[in-house]
Amino acid sequence: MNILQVEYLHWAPLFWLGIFIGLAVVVVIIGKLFFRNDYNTVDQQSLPFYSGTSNSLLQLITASSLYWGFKHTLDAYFLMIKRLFISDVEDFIQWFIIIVAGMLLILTGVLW
Amino acid sequence: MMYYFFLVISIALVITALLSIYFRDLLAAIVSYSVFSLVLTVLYFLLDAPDVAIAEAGIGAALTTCIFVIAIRMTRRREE
Amino acid sequence: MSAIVLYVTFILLLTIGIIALLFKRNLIKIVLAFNILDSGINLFFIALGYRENAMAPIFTPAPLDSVITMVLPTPQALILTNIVIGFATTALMLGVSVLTYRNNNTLDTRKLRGVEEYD
Amino acid sequence: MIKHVPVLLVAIPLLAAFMIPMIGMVNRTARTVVGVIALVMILAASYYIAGDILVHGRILYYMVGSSNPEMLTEHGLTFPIRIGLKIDPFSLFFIIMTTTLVLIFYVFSTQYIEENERKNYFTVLFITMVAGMMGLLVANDLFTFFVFLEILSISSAALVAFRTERKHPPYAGYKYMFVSAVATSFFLLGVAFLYAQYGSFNIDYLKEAIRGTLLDKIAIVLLIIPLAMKSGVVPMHMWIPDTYSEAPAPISAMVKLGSLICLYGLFRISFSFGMSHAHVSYPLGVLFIVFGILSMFVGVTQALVQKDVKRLMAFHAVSQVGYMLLGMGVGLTVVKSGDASFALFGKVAMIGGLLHVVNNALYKGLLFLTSGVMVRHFKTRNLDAMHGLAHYDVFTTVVFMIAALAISGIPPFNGFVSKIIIYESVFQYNPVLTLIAIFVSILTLASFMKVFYSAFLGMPSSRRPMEQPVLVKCSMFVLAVFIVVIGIYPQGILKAIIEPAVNALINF
Amino acid sequence: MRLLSVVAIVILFGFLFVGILHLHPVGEALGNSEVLQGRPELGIDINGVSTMDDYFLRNGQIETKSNNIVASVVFDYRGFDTLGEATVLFIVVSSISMLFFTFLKSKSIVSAGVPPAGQFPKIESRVITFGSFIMYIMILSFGVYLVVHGHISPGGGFQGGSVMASATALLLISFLITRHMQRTRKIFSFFESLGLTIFIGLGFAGITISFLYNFLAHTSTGFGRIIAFGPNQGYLISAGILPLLSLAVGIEVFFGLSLIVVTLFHVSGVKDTNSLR
Repeated sequence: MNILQVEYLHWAPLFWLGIFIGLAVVVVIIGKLFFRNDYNTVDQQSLPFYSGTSNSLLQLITASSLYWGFKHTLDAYFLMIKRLFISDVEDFIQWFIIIVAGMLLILTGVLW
Repeated sequence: MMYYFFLVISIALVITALLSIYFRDLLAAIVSYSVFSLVLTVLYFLLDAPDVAIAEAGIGAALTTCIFVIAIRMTRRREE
Repeated sequence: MSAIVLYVTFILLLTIGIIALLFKRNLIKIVLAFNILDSGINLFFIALGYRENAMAPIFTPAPLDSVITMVLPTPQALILTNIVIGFATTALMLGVSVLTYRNNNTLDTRKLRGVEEYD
Repeated sequence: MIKHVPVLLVAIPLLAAFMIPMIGMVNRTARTVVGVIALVMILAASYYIAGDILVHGRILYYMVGSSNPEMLTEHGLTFPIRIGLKIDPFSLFFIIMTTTLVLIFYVFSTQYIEENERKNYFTVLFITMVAGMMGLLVANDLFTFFVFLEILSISSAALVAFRTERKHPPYAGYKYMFVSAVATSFFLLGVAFLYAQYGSFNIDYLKEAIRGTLLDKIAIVLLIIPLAMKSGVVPMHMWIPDTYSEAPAPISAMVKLGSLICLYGLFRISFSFGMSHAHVSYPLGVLFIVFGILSMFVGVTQALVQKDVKRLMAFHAVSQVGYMLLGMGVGLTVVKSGDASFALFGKVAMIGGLLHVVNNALYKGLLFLTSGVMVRHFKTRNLDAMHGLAHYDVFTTVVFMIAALAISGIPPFNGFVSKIIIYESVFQYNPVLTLIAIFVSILTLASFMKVFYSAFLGMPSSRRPMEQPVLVKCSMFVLAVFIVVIGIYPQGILKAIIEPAVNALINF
Repeated sequence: MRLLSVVAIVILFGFLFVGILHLHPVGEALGNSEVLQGRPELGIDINGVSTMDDYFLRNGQIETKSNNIVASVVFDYRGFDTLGEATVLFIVVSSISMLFFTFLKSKSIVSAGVPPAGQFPKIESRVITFGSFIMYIMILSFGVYLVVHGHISPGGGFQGGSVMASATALLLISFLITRHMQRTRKIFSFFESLGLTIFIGLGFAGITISFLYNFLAHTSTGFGRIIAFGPNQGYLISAGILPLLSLAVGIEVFFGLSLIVVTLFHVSGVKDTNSLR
């Protein structure tokens, strides 16, 4: 039994590694050939283009605003999670007792 | 005969346990726990476990109470 | 036979401990509740090894009868271990709660409520 | 000497731990070296027995204190009377993983934790923690298991509260100790129920004797759920982010390893007691799958919205446990079904789950170590305040990239291998589970993109760059090498260690 | 949520109640309840032995030469657990020292062990000091008796050690100990490590046969002297390595527990310089 014999491809990591290295070499060569070496690192070219603003504070998007759309969409879910797991000491034992009781009911077959 | 001993001691155990949970004054609760431990010691002795009884008397009744009192002294006496 | 009162006491102590863990909010009181819960389990172990009209498993004071009965020794040995472990747990928890009080100036779990992970 | 290895694995760290306070009074370097020697000795011992166990299929038994320690029962009895230790391929797999990783974390901590008199106690607790892990792994006796669980818990709790001068760590230590105390108390209750019926603590003996009565089922629940709580299964997971994030970085990795070892206990107990009857093993397996799916999903969605880098990684620790539970749960569900489904995919799922254990330990440890470096550089755990580490510290950047790509299941690294094995095998059980698992993997990648983006990219910070000590770099490098090697050549570890481990678990 | 947890408690309670009805009744523990006597000397007898405890009761005295079967279970049959348990105590002592490190290094002692005014009155009269000292010696000797006679009568390392440690609390009341705090802690810490090292050293001493092997019990002189089996008075020098292990554990438990209490008491009187408040 070859457990890594996947249905559509054979897992040959060295092959894939070779492809990765080859691609990297190709990218480096293309970069050396076609892109300019005298790329200006002093003036505004090095800074990220940010919708035309020149305010340097806005050039960094903070981590907490990175997936705001995702968060906003799933607001109901996150509020439920926050209400369920309040991360108190009594919260731990509460869930523990509930799970123990539920497992007892399921495993001993009282429910069916 | 032993049954009545067990009954009385069990009632005493439950009462002292309830009291030590009930008191909002932590010092009172701990004294109650100390009594609980002593009663438990007697019960262990009646259950023919003298080794456990000695250990419970030394650790449960004396030392646990001691460190609880010290901890209360470093914090505050009443539950808020 | 009717000494089932010991098992019932164990269940009552366990339930008292759990209820106190659930509804008490003082850190030191929680440690106390743990001790009660642990005592309940210790009592259960000792009650498991009890025999009526027997004697402690020590030969020194035993009568010179032809047949003597003794209670089981293993639960007693285990409970000796568990009592010391319980004391160790208690000491550590009390030490940490003292430090918590020093850093936060409260022992109430509601006031110590942790980091708000989602806003 | 090979027959004494099971007890030496526990006794050598304990001896070192007992001597360290006396040595530490004299010389601090000697104290560190004694710790290294003890850890290297158990590492060598574990590799020394590996060949014998894996190749020849020998199982090491050891009865502590018996006149013939390899004989299971004495004087013609039918049951063991002493404490039994046992090393079979399943525990050997965990032992090798633990001894290797623990040495790496110890080397990391020698230069990461600042040197003062307090480090004596740190070293003592670290070594006793290792002894607790080893005791858990070799124990074949439920009460010994309990005692070493307590050793592991108490030393971990004290180490979690190591930085007592800060605001939150003492309460985090309290939480850890609370969870451990709940878990161990109920575990002992389960042991009591089994002892009451069969009069023994030996796992092998109990496995033969167990009859599947009501009391047995209560006992199994009381044994399994505490261990599930200790390994952080949703919905009992909220203590994990609270404690992992407050501990120093090597301790976070060690505590993570400890919870994986609790997972070992969970698998061992559920496979030995639950497998005797199909009406226990099937619902148990289904519950494993449900818990696994819940852990994966809730863990990763909560991780995605974190701002605190260590909390984010701790939530990923929850999420990754779900994969292992999923793989092992599928195996447990079909193991007693009687048809060909076990040979078809159940065993492969279990292999994937076990491979994920070691992969997870590797990259999760590496991530925690890099997070320690990040936190030390930026003096904060808030991702919003971090930017531009890649400008100074190329080594940490590369290492973090390797770990992050591995945890997200990107091909050249080890995470991909175990994940694709789990996907392939679980797909044949139920395709929906695979879809959820892939979705969770995508979310994992998204959240690590966030960490990489905010901590490593961006403007260079004005803070002076700090050169990492050489041992810190070395330990991180070794972990990264392990990740890459297992990713490129997984067949070796699969054939040599994990397949015998799964066979031992099934025929246990 | 709260309601659900209450329901869960009720379910757990119900299951445990049904469970104990399925257990054997109290007072009729498993196994063969008779401990036979007058059997042929020096032979392990497994006739009718059906459980582990039966074996201990029937043959523990022969095999370990100790009259106290609990001691032989604690130190011989389950000695590894005892090692682990002594380790737990050691860990807690280290943890407390680590957690209160800044307190212990602090020079600003409010009052050596004496609480700030208004909490407890300062009791330091000669009667209390002298009386508690006398009591200390008496309790200490009782503890030593328990440790030394652990294999003959009820007692042993843990029990004697804990009794002795409870005497330390008396010294704290009389403020005899807090005046020499640093020295006391160092001495206690040293003896604690020493006790543990003796324990594990005795374990390693028998490693040619097995770890924690009771090698002395199989000689016929000294600690392995042949005792009369069945009810008897017992000898102080018997039972193999059990008295030595008991002594080591007694030292460890006494100094470990005392160190916990003493450290906490010392800390409670010290103002921490590193405080956040």
